Amino acid sequence: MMQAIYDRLKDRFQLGALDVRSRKGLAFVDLRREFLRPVLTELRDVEGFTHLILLTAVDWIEDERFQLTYLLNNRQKNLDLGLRLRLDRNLAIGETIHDLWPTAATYQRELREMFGIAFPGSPRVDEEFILEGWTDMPPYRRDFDTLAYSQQTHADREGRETSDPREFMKQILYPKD
Amino acid sequence: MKHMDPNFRKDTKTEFPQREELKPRKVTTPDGQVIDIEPLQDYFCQEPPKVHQKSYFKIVEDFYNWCRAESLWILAFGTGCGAIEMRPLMTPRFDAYRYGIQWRATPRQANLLMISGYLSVKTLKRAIRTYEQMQGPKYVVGLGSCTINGGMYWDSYNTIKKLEEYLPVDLYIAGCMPRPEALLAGFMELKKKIKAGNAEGANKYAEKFDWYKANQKAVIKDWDMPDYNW
Amino acid sequence: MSIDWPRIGYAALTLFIVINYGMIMTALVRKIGARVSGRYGIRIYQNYIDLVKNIALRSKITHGVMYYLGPVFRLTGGVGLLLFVPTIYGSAMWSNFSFAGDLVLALYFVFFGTLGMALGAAESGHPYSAIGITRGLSQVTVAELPLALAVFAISLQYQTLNITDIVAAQQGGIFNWTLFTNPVATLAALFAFVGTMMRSPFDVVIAPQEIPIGPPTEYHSSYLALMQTNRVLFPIAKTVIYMNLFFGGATNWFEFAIKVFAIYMISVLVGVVHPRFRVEQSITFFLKWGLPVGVLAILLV
Amino acid sequence: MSFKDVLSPFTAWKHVLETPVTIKDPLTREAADRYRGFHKNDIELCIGCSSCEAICQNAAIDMVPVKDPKEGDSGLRPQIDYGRCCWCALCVDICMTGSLTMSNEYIWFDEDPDAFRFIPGVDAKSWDSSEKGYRREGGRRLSGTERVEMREMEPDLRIGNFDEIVAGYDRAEAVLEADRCVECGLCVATCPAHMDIPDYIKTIREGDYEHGLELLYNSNPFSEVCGRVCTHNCETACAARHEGDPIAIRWLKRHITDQVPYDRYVDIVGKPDLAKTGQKIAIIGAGPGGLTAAFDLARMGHAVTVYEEKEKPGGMMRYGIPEYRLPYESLDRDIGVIEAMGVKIKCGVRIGKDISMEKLKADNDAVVLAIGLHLGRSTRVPGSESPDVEKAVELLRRITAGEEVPVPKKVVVIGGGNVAMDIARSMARLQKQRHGEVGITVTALESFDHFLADEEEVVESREEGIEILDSRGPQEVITVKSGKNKGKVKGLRTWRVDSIFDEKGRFNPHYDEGDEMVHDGEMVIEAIGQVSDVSLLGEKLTEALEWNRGRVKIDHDGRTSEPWLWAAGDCVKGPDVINAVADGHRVAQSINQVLVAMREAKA
Repeated sequence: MMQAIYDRLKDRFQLGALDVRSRKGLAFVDLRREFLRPVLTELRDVEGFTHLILLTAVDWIEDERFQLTYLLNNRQKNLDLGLRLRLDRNLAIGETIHDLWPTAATYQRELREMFGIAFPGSPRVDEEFILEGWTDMPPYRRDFDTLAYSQQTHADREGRETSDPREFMKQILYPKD
Repeated sequence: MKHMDPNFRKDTKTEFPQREELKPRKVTTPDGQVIDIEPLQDYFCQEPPKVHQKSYFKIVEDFYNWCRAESLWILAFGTGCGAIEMRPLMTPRFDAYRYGIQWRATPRQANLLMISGYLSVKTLKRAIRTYEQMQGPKYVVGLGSCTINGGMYWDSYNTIKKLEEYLPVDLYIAGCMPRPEALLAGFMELKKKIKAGNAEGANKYAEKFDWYKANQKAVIKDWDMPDYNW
Repeated sequence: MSIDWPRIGYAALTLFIVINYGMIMTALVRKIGARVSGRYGIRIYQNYIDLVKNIALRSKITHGVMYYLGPVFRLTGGVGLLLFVPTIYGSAMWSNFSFAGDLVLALYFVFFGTLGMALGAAESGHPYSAIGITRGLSQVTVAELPLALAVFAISLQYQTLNITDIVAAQQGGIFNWTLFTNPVATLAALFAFVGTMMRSPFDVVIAPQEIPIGPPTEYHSSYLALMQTNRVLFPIAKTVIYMNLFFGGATNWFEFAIKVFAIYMISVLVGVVHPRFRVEQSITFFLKWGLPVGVLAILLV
Repeated sequence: MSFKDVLSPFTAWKHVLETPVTIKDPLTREAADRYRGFHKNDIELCIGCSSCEAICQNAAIDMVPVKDPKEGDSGLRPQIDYGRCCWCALCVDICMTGSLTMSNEYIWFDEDPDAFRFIPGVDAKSWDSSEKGYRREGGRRLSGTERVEMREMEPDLRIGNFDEIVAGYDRAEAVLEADRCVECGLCVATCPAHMDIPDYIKTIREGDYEHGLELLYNSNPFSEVCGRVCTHNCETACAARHEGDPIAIRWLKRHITDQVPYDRYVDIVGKPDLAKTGQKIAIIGAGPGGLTAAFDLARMGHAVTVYEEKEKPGGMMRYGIPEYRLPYESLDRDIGVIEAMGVKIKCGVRIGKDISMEKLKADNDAVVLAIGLHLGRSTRVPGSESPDVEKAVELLRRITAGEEVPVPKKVVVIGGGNVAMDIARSMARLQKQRHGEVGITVTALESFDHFLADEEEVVESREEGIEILDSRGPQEVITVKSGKNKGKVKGLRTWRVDSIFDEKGRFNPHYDEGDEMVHDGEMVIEAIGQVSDVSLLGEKLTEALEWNRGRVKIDHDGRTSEPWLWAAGDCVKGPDVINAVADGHRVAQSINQVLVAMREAKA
């Protein structure tokens, strides 16, 4: 079923290969940016993917890319289709789809705050979402080291000290080595 | 042990801009007057908390303390996951009411603030306001690992680790989360402490007010409230 | 007019007895309620401890004059209601300041506390207080309607507005009670009774989790202690009216204790097992059931 | 809303007279038998391996010193921070000894937030004696308990030749075995050369063999050799030993060397890129100790020459260890790497004869004595002077050198160590080739309970048809008293050993003379220990040096009482390759320090 949908869309929108490694009824496909809106519209209005389950991002810091995943659901046929879109990490500007699904505005607000991906035109996108008074880099970016930040902000309780068995044993058993 | 980037430095330079609605501004009233409004000054009380003396007669204070201990009103504000452990206490299974422990829905009427687990910076702000709205003598109990040293959220960018730096804590109860029985045992200990006249957290807070405020402001960057919220 | 000093003393004594009775009885009622839900419930003397604890709080903040007067008004409502209603029939000592038109005054006092409370709570500036007051006033207004109609009906029936006279007319046997002579009016009044006792299903006013406690959200320490006192006094004063109007009054303190408890239990009986109505639900309920019964009572007289 | 809806709630009133469901006394209520409450630790069972610390997701566990470490016990014990713990019990699940458990106690409150840190088992707690609480169920372990079996050549196939017996792990087997390692590092300190065992095992898991090889040669230039014949002290310290088989560290090391093509070795190990220091060092003896020192010193930029008396380098590794355990090819590969570092090895040069000690001293900045133990010791029982009585080390050397050795049909070996097994199994192979059958009897002084040889050696020897007798004390080599074969050995007479040491722990065997046996054999081989051939030192130097019970006395770093002379390896320390390697490192380090100081003094 998924394959049929894919075949109908693939050539018109130059989709990447259909990735069906996950469970049955769930597939992912890569697509290019200029086709995002037409594909989403087509899927929603023609193919019955009426529900945007989530919109989330992955930080592929090694490739200098953000990957946006639009996960859609077709309730009638019990199908889930994920559209994957890659953005330049240094110029992270996505395209808002709040007019297709109003709920996307919330996801986009979250992505703006947690990943620093801009969505020009999305309602209230620049307002604070979860964080309050956040001035550092967006915390879901992978170059944000949460442990280091935590230790620089919220000091550990004192009196914690640990020894590595191999070093400790070496020093005691072979003090001169 | 989790990997940590030794070169990571948090941004300590950027100041969080004051919120628009808190900036001083001029407002035209319906009858045409133009008045200055400075929200932080006008909307809130600016008076720091005072140290309150004990009753002059020891026997009276002892009696009061006994009553305070036997009428422990807890604020029903679930700050973290431990809130779920208080429900069995309210309900028939453990029925804490028989020990004089009751839950109140408003900080004004509560004497005991339970910090029931992790406190994100955002919740900390609410907890501080809540605590300051409570009437003394008031008590704070920290539940579980998170309040002691960060617990599961030890590496979180947004969760505080040591509760006693922000609020005067009377008692910690270990667990993740502590079971209702452990909570009850903790309450009994707190009662003993109150009866002995040692639960003077509110006065401690007033005495070390500047220290507490400095700690609070070190983590709450958008301090959009007055220093003292009664 | 000469001041009748002993009468004032007796009234104060009445107040004292009723408050203590209320302290114990409400605790007992809470214990019963707890038993129904399978708990042990609070200790029987818990109310006293809570009261002392609240008085003993060290810090008290105020929101202004009306805020301060709110609980005073509220307590005045309760005290006033009690003092103008004969507590024990046939006893000069315990008849307080009962007089010829006291029924009208009593009805006024039923409302008085609520209004005072509304003013005080409003001054605290807390939005939940405002919500609670709105809910409270609208619900109380509708809930008291059947009572007003029932009172109208029995004053027609007994041709008097003096409570003592109404009690007197019911003496001489259980079947002389208004309960049996005018069951429809009694039923109408009971609608109002259950509706104004601040118990489920009609306690959305104080909905503790939703609008923290409602009107008294901002009240604490001594203010709260005053309100607590009223909270044990006022329902009993109100129950006394119902007792006098519909259940033949009481001729001694023992009868008083039994009857008040029994009548009080009517609201408890409903309250501890029913979930809460929303405001519009309870208004609809009173308009649909309470009001017709009240009208019917008048018509039947 | 029907009438029934209004009335039905009233049925709840029936509870009013029932006993409440409330728990009467919740404060003394015991938790479930397997509740995950506060931690307990059996402090004697615990080995301080830190697996609990490593697995803890909340960084709740610190390892703190509690006692002095001993072999296989780091002396550290876990300290748990209840400001972190979330009672997931992963630490209990991973615990390698099963010492860490949980009680079902769960009530702990304190005013002081710093009080919630404690060392279970050390800081006394009320729940220490609790019998209930969470612990690992039966055999359930997060890490596997059984070692992946090593494939070996069948006895009947291997007995007729000197081919290598052990096949080595393939990749799948090695990963399976490597997965069992918890990376605690107890083995590191136990290994004399402190090899980075957990790290190179990790490279197997990750498939990064080249990095693995780099790690190996960082600390041991004889990794190929040690991958086959190491005495693997590490495995006796392995945390996995406590509830299963220890990790096959030796085989994993060999696996890494097997996986990397030899022509990559030198690149990976890396030639020294330091400027030459111009300082010269002579090393006497091309065994593991000497060559390791040479390897290190060459990598430090010194010019190193190794003098070896025998035809080929390798010392005891070549002339003591039979080929079926250590193929010469493997040894040559390791020596090849060492030579690639710029070490010159001069074979067939005997110091004292071809070059004098004085000349060495004069030509070099430092000299290392690494001459090993190449002379066999004799039992000195009657008849042991017979020409048919051989010494094991001597015989092994001749076999390696390809010399003709007599191979009688029946041979008796005296000794119970690995050398005894080596010579017995080597002779067995020769016998099989020559006569088609094996006729070897090994008589060991020790009982099987205190046997010196490795158990696998004993097992394999038996598989190859060798008879091993324990607790036999040699009394006399029986020779033919008359006739054509007069003087020829015909057997060994032994008595049963009651005890070997006296009460004071001195060697003083006590025999049961009633239990006498005569083992037939035309040859008796003594394998009861070796001594150094120190004759090359010359009289003057022997006089000058300080000695310690027949061995040259050295300080911690291997330096003798003569400041220019260091000594390393078997001749001064323990009798195995890895100790010699460790010695080599130590000596090289010490020499380098001295040489650097000399350079600085000059400059």
